[in-house]
Parts: sequence; C-alpha cells; structure tokens
Amino acid sequence: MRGHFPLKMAVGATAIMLLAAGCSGGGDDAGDEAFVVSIGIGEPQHLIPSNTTESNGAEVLAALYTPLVDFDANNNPVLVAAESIESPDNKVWTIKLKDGYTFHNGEKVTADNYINAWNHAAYGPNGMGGSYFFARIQGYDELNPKDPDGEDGPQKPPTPPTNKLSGLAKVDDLTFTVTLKEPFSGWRSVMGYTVFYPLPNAAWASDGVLKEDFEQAPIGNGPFKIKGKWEHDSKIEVEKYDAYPGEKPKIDGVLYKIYQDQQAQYADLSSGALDIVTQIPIENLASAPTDLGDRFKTSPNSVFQFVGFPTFLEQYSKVEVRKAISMAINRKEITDSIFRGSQTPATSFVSPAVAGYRENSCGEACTYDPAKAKAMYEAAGGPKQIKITYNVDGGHKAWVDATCNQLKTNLGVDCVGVGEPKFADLLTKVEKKEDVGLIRMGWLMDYPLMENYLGPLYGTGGSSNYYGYSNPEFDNLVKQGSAAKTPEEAIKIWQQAEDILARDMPVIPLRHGQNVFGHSERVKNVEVDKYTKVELLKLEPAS
Amino acid sequence: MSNVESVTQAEAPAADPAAAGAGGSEKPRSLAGDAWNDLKRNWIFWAASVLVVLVVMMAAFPGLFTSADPEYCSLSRQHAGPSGGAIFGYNFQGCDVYARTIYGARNSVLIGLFATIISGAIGLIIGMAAGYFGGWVDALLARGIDIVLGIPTLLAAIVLARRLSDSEDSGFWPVVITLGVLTWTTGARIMRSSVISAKSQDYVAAARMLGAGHARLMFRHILPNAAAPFVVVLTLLLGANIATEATLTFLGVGLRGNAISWGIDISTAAPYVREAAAPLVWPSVFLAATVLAFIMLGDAIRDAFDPRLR
Amino acid sequence: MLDSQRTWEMFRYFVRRVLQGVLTFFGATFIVYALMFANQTDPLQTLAGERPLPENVRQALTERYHLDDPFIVQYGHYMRGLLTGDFGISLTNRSIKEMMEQAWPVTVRLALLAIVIAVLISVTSGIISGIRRGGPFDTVTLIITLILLALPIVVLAPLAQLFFGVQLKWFPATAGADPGVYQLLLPAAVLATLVMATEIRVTRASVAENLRSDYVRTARAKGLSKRRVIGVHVLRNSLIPVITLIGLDLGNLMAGAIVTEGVFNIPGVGFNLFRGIRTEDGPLVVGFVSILVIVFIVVNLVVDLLYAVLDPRIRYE
Amino acid sequence: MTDIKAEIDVLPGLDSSARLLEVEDLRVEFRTQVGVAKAINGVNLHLDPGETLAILGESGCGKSVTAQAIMGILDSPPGFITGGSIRYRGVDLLTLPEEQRRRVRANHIAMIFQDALSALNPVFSVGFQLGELFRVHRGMSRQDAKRRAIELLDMVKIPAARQRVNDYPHQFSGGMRQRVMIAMALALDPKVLIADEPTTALDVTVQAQIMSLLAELQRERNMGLILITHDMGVVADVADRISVMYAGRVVEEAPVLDIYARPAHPYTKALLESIPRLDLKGQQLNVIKGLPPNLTRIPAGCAFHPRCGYAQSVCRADPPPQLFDVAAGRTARCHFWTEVAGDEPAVK
Repeated sequence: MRGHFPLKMAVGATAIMLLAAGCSGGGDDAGDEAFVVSIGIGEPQHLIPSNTTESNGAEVLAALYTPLVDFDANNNPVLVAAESIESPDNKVWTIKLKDGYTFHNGEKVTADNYINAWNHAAYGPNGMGGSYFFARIQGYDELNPKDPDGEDGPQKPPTPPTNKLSGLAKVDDLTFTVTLKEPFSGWRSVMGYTVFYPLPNAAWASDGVLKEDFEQAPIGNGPFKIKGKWEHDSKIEVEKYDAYPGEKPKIDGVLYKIYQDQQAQYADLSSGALDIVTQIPIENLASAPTDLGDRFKTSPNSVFQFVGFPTFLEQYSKVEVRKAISMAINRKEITDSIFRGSQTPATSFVSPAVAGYRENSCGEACTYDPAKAKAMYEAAGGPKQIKITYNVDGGHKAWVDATCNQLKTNLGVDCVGVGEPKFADLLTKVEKKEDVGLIRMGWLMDYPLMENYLGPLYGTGGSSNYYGYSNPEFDNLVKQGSAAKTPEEAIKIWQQAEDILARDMPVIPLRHGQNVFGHSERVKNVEVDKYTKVELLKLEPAS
Repeated sequence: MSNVESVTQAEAPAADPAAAGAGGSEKPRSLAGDAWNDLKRNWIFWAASVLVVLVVMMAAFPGLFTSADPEYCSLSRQHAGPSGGAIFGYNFQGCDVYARTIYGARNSVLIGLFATIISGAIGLIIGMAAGYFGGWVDALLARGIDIVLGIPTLLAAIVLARRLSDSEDSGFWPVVITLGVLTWTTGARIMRSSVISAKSQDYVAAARMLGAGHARLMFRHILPNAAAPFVVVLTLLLGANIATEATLTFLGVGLRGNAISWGIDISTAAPYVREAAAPLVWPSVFLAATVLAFIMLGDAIRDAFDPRLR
Repeated sequence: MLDSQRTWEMFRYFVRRVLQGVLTFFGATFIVYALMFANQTDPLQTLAGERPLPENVRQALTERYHLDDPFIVQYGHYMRGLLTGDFGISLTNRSIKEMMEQAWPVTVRLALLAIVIAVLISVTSGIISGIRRGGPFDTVTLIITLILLALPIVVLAPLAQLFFGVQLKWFPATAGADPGVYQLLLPAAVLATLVMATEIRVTRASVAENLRSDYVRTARAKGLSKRRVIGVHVLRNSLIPVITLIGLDLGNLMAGAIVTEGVFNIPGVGFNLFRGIRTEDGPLVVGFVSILVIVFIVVNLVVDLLYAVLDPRIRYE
Repeated sequence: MTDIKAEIDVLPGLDSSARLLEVEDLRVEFRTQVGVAKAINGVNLHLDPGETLAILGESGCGKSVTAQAIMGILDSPPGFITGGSIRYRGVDLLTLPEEQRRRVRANHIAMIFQDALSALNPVFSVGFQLGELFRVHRGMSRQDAKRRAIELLDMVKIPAARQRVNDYPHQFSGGMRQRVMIAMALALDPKVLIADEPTTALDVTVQAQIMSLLAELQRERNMGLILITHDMGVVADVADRISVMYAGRVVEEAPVLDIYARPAHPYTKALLESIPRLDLKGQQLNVIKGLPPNLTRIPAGCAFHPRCGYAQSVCRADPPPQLFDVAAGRTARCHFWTEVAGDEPAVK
C-alpha cells in the first residue's frame, strides 16, 4: 500500500488537472474511474447552513448535509435524519435522532450538534441570513435586542444577555426538545429547510463562535463530503462519503461548476462540457428541445410569479380596477409565447407545490376576458396610464413588455414597463412611496406549507409584503390555521384565508414556475425537486 | 536673385487662401471654395450626404416613412414573416420590425450625435490644451484622463443615471451625458499626441514668430494638421455610442419605459437569432449604414480639405 | 552626448510621472469610493436579493461593515487598511486580497491576448487598406468594421459563443477560472473587436497620411523596395497614434470584460467589478479599481515613453 | 561586393554610346475622383554627362511630375504614364520590370527634393537613412554602412560628421539638412541627378553654398544634372540649357544665354519680365495675368492663349502649335515666335 501511495497521488493529480482543463471524457485507460457528475450553479454567498438562504448554497449543502425531514411527492414530511418528531400540543416538539449518522470527520451526530448550530443561527450579532426561521422558538427575542440607532446616529447595539435559545433543551445524546412561542402544526415541515442542518464540534473555534474558514470546507452529515476546498467563482467538488448510513448515492461525486451566467451553463451543456443545467434560460428555450431531445425535461417547482399593487397608490385602490387589470392579461399567451411553456398560468395565490393548493381559487378575476375587463375598468375609472416596475437583472423585460402590450390593447390605456437595476432599487422606491405602479414579485417557498405563502406575502407586516396589504380577518385566519391541531385542519382554515385574497385582489397571480432542466448523455434519472435542487441520490451513470 | 514663383503666386494654393486669387480674372479661389469644388464632384460625398439626410429625416419625421404604430404589438404575431406594411416581419413581442426600426432612429441617432458632440468637445479642448501648453497643464490633464479611465464605466453610468433623472423622464439626457462624459478620453489622448507632433512643425514656429496668439495658433495652424485621426475616432465613436446606449438600457440605467432604439432592438433580438434573424439584422443594418455614412462623410471632407491631396 | 542628455531627460520625466501617479492613485480611489458611496442605497438588501432581510441581520451586518458611518469615516477606515496592504473583506465576508489574487492573473492574460489579437489584426489590415484605399480589401474591412460596431458586445459575445463554441466547436464554449491560451482565444477575440474598429481606422488613416508624405517619396527615390518603404519607413511613423490607442484600449477592454467574462464564465476583474457594483460592495470595487488605476498609470507611462522611442522629435518637458 | 555592383550595373541593353537620358513624348495623367488631369502632354528632354538642364515653369506646369516620372516614383494611382519613353543609355525605363527599375533608382538616377525636413524621415537618424542605401543596394553590414554614411557627411562638408551621424533630421539646420539630402542622392554614384528646387526653402547665403557644392560634385563626377527651379539667377549661373514648361508641355528649349537674350515664346518672355530688377526699381512689375490652367480643362489650341498678349484666333484652334525650330538646338512652341523673338529683348 505504502509503495503505491505516491503513484495514486500522481494519478489523482492528473485527474484533477484534466478536470480543470475541462476534459471530461477520454479516460478509457483507467478502468474504474470515479463517476463524477458536473452540475452548473452560481457562486454561493455562503456555505454555513444558517446563512444560506439562496439556492446555489442550498444546492451544495444538500449534498453535504442530511436534513431532519424531507418531503414526499405529496409534500408530506418524511423523516430522514430524525427517528421521530413528536409533539402533543404542537408547542413542545421532541426530536429523536437516528443512530449511526456521523459527520465527515468521523464525529457522531448528537443532539448537541443541532442545539449549538441553532443557537448560533439565532444569535443576532452573528447576522445569519436564516435566523428568522428560529423566530418561532422561545427565547429568540432575547438573542435579538433592538438596535438603538436613531436620530442621534449610529450607536453600538446592545449585546444580548445570552447566546442560548431558552426553547432548546437536550434530553439525551440523541434526543432534544424544541419549545415554540406559540403552537404551530407545520413545524415538522419547517425543520426540513437548509438552515436547520447540524454542525460538528470541529466547526467551533470557541463556544458559539464558528471557525473563520469553516465554510471554505464545510463538514456535514450528508451522503457526500467535500473534496478539497470551496474554490470561489470556480468550483466545489464533493465525493461519496463511504460511512453514510442512509441511502447510498449511485454516483461517486459531484463537481459543482460555478457560473456567472445561466446562458454560459447552457452553452457548456450544449458543447458537452457540463452534465446538468437546472434552469435553462428562456432565451434558449426555443432551441433546447431540439438541441437536447429527450434530455430536455421539466418538473414542477414552487416558484410563484405575480405583480403587487402598492396600497399607497390611490389609482389602484378600487378592487374593480385591480380585477379588471388581472382579467385583461392573457396569461396563457405569455406562458406559451414568452416562456415557451416553461411556466404555467397562475390562477391562485399559492403554488401547486403545497398541499391545499386549489386550481382557480382566484376565480373570474384570473380568467382572461378582455371585453368584460375593459367595461369594468372604465366603469371603475381606472388610471389612463399603468406602470409596471421590475428589476432588469432577472430577465423580466420580455414578459413585462408583453403584459403591457396586452393591457394597452385590451384596456385602451398607456402602459410602461420601468426597469430598475436591482430588486433592492425597486424596494427603495416602494419604501419612498414613489409612483412605481405595479411591482413585480416572485416567491420560492422555504417549506411546503400554504402558510409559507400566505404569511410572508399577504400577512400584515409579512416579510415580503412590500405592497402593504393588510386585512385583520385574513391575518386571523392564517394564525388560526397555524395553531390548528392537524395539518388537514390547518389547510381548511388557510383556504378560507385564500378566498379573502380572491375577494381583495391585493396582487395579480401570473405564473407558476417549473424547473426546466437538461442533462448530458452521461447521466440518467436526472430529477430536479420543487426547491430547484438536483435529486442527487437518484442520479445514475447512463451506461 | 529673383524668384518667379513669388511673383506669379501660384505656389501652394491652400497655404494662404487670401492670396490665391491675386491678379486673376477668374473667381478667387479659397480653401473652402476649392474643397467645395472637390466635394461637388465626389460621388462618395453625395452618397454619404443622402444617407445622413435620410437618417436625420427618419429621426425627425418617422411618420413620413411608415404609417404603422411601432408600439402596437401582439404576441400572436411573434416572429411572423413580412406582411402588408411590415416589410421586415415581426419581432419577439410581435411588433412591426420596420416601424420600430424607423422610429428607433430618433433615439439612436440623436444619442449618438449629442454624445459624440459632447465627448468631441471635451476631448478637443482637453487634448489640445494638454498637447499645446505641455508642462504642468499637460500633467494635470493627462492624469485627469488616467483617473477617468480608472472609473468603471458601469459604476459611473449608474450613478449619473440616478443623479440626473427622476423616474418621469425618458432618460435621454442622462444617457447622452453619461456617454459624453465617459468617452472623451480616447479623443483627448489622440488629440494630445497629434498636437504634440504638429506643434513641432516649422510652420507653427513661423506662425508664432509672426505673432499669432495661442487661440489662433491652436485653431488655425495646429488643429487642421492634427485633426485627421481625431475625426476618425469621432466618427467611430458615434457608432459605438449608439451601440453602448443599448448596453446601458439593458442594465437598467439607460432609456426608460417604452423607449425605442436600434440598440435596444438589436440586444432584444439577439438571443432569438436562430429563430428569427430579421429583427436582429435590420436595426443592425440601419445602424451600420448610419455609421458608414458618417465615416464616409468624414473621410470625404477631410480629403477635400487636405492640401496635400491636390 | 545628446543621447545621455536625452536619457537624463527621460529619467527625470519618469520620476515626475511616478510622483504624479501617486496623486492620481489617491484621486481615483477617492472618486470611486465617493461614487460607490453615492450609489449605495441598500447593499444588504441587494445581497439578499428578493428575499426579505430580517432586521436583526441588517443590524449585525451594518455594524460589521460600518455601513452607517459617514462617508469620510468609511473612506479613512478603508485607506488606513489599504496603506498597510489590507484590502479588507467583501460584504460576502471574503478576503478581497484573495479575490484579487484569483481574478487579476486571468484578466491580465485575457486582456493581453485581446490586445495582441487586436493589434495584429488591426495593424495588418489597417496598413493594407491604408495602402489600397478604396480597394476591395479596404471595402471588405470597412464592412466588417461596421458590423462589429453595430453589434454591441452583449450581442456579439453570445453569438460568438453560439457559433464558434457550441455549433462549430472550434473553441470551448466557456473558459473557466484557470484557462489556458486556447480557452481564452474566443473571449479574447470578442474583446478585441471592441477596440479593433478604432485601431483599424486609425492605422489606415495614419498609413494613408504617411504614404503621402515627402519622406516616402524620398525612400522610393532611394530605390528601396515597397516592402521596406512600408515596413520600415511608413510603419514606424504610423504606429505613433496606434500606440496611443493601445494605452486607452485597456479602459475599453475593462468595460467589455464585464460582459465577456460573464458570457465565457471567466471569474476575472470585469466580473468582480460587476458583482461589486451590483451588490454595492464598496471595498470590493475600490480594491479592484485601485489596482486598475495603477495599471492605467503604468501603461500610459509606458506609452508615453514609447513615443520617445518611436518619435525622437518629442521632447520631455 | 564588386560582384553585386557589377551585376547591378549590367542593365539589359545598356549601351554606353547611347544618350545618357532621353525623354520622348512623355504623357502623364492623374485619374482622380473629380476627373482626369493631363499633367504631362508630350514632353521631350535630353541630357548628356556633365551637362546641366534647367526646367523652368510655374508650379503645376508639370516640372515635378516629369521628374517623378523619370525617377519612377509617380504615385500610381492616381498618376499613370500613358505614353512616350524614357531612355537611359538606350534602355527604356518604362518597359523595365519593377525590380530592375528599382535598382536604377539611386544607383543610376538619383533625386534631391525641395524641403529636406519633410523629405527626410523624422523618426530615423540621418546615419540610418544614409546607411540604408548601402545596406539595401550593396548588402553592407550595419557598421560598414555607418562608416560610409560618415564619409558621405564629410563629403558634403558637414562638420563633426562622426558625432552628427546619429542625430535626427530635426536637429540639423536647413542648409545642413539639404547637404544630407545631397549626400543621400550621391551615395551610390548615380550618373543622372535630378534636383527638384533644391534651394527654395533656404536662406540666400545658404542657397549659394548649396548650389556651389552641387556644381562642384557634379564636376567631379561628370554627372548629368536636371535642375528644376524657378530661380532665374541660379539658372543663369549653373545651367547649360533651359526647358520652359507650361501646362504639361515644353514650350521653349534653348541654351541658357540665348533664352535670356531673346525669348521666343510669350510665356518665357513674360516670366523674364516678371523678375524684379534693380535697374527698373520703382516701376510696376509685370505680373502674368491670370492663373495656370486647370489641368482637367486645358484650353484648346495653345494652352497659354488666355493669358497671352500675342494670341490670335489661330492660337485658340486645335491642334496646338508644333515646335518651331528657332535656331540650332533651339525650339519654341508658338505660332508667332518670330514676333516674340523680334521684340525688344527682355534681358540686356
């Protein structure tokens, strides 16, 4: 063995060099060459679970970590790393871990790994992007005191009195409890999200302080372990973790190639330099079916695209005006002609990806009827000019222009699409209450519950309710649903809430997203889930 | 010792326009007159002029060229072929490509012209001053150019677009000013180096000894001899500016709303070139022809005024 | 005797330019920092994209990156770090120094290759069309130049990738983080087209003008072959304005690199600048710009010194 | 080295008994975008060793074009030789292949230009520009060529030649520059030297120095010299014969003294009368009225008739007057040469 070691190293080095040079083929002389699948992603912002709220980081972390729960085809939670998750009152949850899981450094996964990671995530001064997921847990507020910055300029924020969530308690090595502030029947599903992954003891520099470079080579409990380091703007490589107790992957590793541009991913896929592209840009959709044949695929995802009416704009305050605009939009024509069928018309206020979704809950208001729309619009005295503000960096210009053209034709009004450089610029204008007209919005769920749409998007003070919709009756129903005893009961109440939305029309639902992906001839069984992640465990070599 | 030529006064007709016609019964010849005589008989000049006039007409009175509404679009006609008045067919949004190309001339040509005039003026003044005065003036201005070069175009464009416009206007002038302010460096450096070599010529020294002032030296004696590469850079800059407007607009810091321009249409059509080439090709052809017209016009005028070509 | 005097003259000029360069450096970094500051609306929300930004996270990050300090305090803070070689960290908590160590080499390779391609093509074709003005080669060159001018780089780069990378497969479709010369050829060629139009036309004008000059007639009267007249006498004189352009090209190339690096997936300077500007990441942008400014200063100094080598008439005051 | 020289000297058909240089019925036109300009319309010239021929005329009359045609350095396009022959020792230069034609330049026929500053390449040292001749035509090494360049600068009496050889043209004074030009022209011992207004740009005193240098070098080498000038004083001192050109034609040719004594063409006469003279101080100068014709629209008949005091209807009709033999070795192209020559002589 010893004598062979340098040789092996040399072979490995050569393989790395070949990979770096983009030579993915031509390895016939090495008999049992590792089967590595390359997947295109964008540069992740972070690889610390609790700081990862965007899809690129989540995609990589999904290979490195195993969640407590995952979801089946019907969006019901399925236990993965957890042996059981139980709660008698939906308030105190007892989580029992499966035995046998280890971190990639050999550490056994214990309850402490979860508690420490979650405490760190919720501790305000750490500034973790996913900290708000822990806000339902008791003790969150003590970890996040208000910043006294005000009229007198910036001041040092107070240090929280503790850095431990009072709602987390260890029972034994494999069991811990979570106490919520209020009962929530959907908590089991919430814990499937990226930010709830555990962290190994090796991650900590000291108590509650992460090692500076932990995210350069995260150690997880998942089916794959990181190979080398995160090579920023270039690639992240992971390889099969042999000691993984769960379902074993059928491939030896994944090479996440980092791209700045989706069209570049597609170009590499077309020329054979990349195996999987999870989102084919719409510019390539016309040619992709012919380019890729049966390797061009679609699957549903949870993206929900809509436009909102800022409540501070007087001209849209009449519900008839909002409904008329909605009815003047031919959603089907846009999904067919602009999106080439990669998205589907939306006629409800939540995504089909969640249980409780009903088709056409929006009713007549989301049905294309130009004649009726015009009559209604004129009767309600809608504004002569409609504006739609969007961010230009998301490829939204084409459908905004098309929507405007429809409104011009169908309502006889002037319509302008106003492009802002970034979404943040759009938000700034909304905050200043400028005349932005309709604002473009999109939502990708964190966990598969109706509540994950209803609360943030339409609840009073909801985190993404930028247009300021507020209806106490609606808020109340959402709250009641969350507190319901069973998920089924919850859905019933939430559907009542959705009906209120159909009445008030605070937003116009436009489209539901789909994963439009493609892969090379080297792989088969390529599937992309509702969170736009590749299902790694299903991937197989094609031959 | 006597000198025939000083008497018959026919040497170098262009060197001194005022003296050229002395004692003659013919009409006096002047530099401008000669140039005009040359130009009159130069078909390239006429072809270029006709093109320029045509484009300017398009920009001023698009209604003369088409009766179609460039903003009337329908997805049902997406990438449809030519029909009726829409001789170039329809684009991705189902708009009349011909009508949009005609109406696009206004924004494109005016932005190109105004931006080029601004950057030409700045480049001329700064380049001339740096080259002519030399010394600390040159150092100061040349370092100023370095600084401007160092500022990323995108950053400056974003900041300028934000500061210069409120959301109500079309974003026309911010684009013009952004382009003008950011693109003068090439002209300035070219001007500077031309002036440096022109000012070392004997005739400049001669003119200086005759008591010509700075302004006269710069604009009467040095400029005509240093202008050639500068003119070349400017005519090309015109085309580049028209194209760059598209990039700015695509980044959200250019023209706003439903503005129509060649650059916007070219960039919008490019991803679908495999499906339908016409929406990409026609605005490009118009843009290229416009630039060509200005390049030819510039060349013809320069040649006509160049005494050495006589 | 005169030679040593000229050397001394050039040396003094060099020293003076270096001193001016230091001032330029501070001027440019200050302006860019100010622009970034003026541009800043909400970098933290920008980073979060369309996701909501929790108040506690906003608080923590604002403190960490001194985002609520006044401009001059932020600038002072930054410059103090810069002068000790500390470029700081980006808003995504990455060492800017490391980012630059990764980005600069690849962009330098790309830019150099682009300049070489541009100069080779434009000097050659500029000379040929300058000699035969109005001939078929001149006309064809003009038409190609016009096409390149009419297509903005946001159009040209993807088209080139589609045709030469994906369909013809002559070049790899993307270059990646550590590309070789071959991988960089296509993006470099695309980048080169940005400056080629001007270089071709300027070379052409310059050659045409020099061909008419008296010393060319003298050279021909000396019985020199056409090749020598053009290759030695005309070329040297015609290169002077072209050299000026090469110094300026760098600025155009950097602007074009933003698009080209994105399309061909090269994580270089252009890409990082774009990312920094978009995410309103002040330290990131200023870090890259400070090196960029140094590059401009050095390149323009080299260009000005090259004038002296090419044109002995130029004096250094 | 001598082999190369010998090879160069052997031009096919070179006949040492033939005339040194003979130009016959030379025609040149410029085809421009604005029309065809007939610059030379049948010029005849000849030159013998040691002889100096002056070509005289206003600018635009075709003097310089003739010189360029002889040198073979006409810009083409737009210039085209459309007819005639230029024979050097019996060899028709116009029918020579380009490579041989190139070797005739500088080796056999050389030229000096008017403005030495613009005629010398500003970016190369004079040493380089002189040495280039030896390197290209004689295949010499850099050092040898430089040594020869210094010798040449010595020959044209430039002080401190060894130091100045590395200087650039702009570092020389006007006279010194013209000496460099002369050195360059004479470097390869040509048999014919064409000097196109060699002293026009110079101070009067320097003019004299340059002319005497030229004359001295011509004598030493027994060269034929074609002097294109408008300086009548220089012509009188140096030239053996004079050809007067107008609108692309030689209108009068005569030995120098004859022409001064009794011009036979009204144009020659007008040129002579327009010279400022000390003895006529205070009187109005006779200026030739009008301008030389536009070469794209040369008047029918005698091209000079619109400006001519002797003109009658015959002058306006084609064909233009032929060359009339005025005396032995003397011709004029005027119907009324007898009247012109019979009038009071212009110069006493």
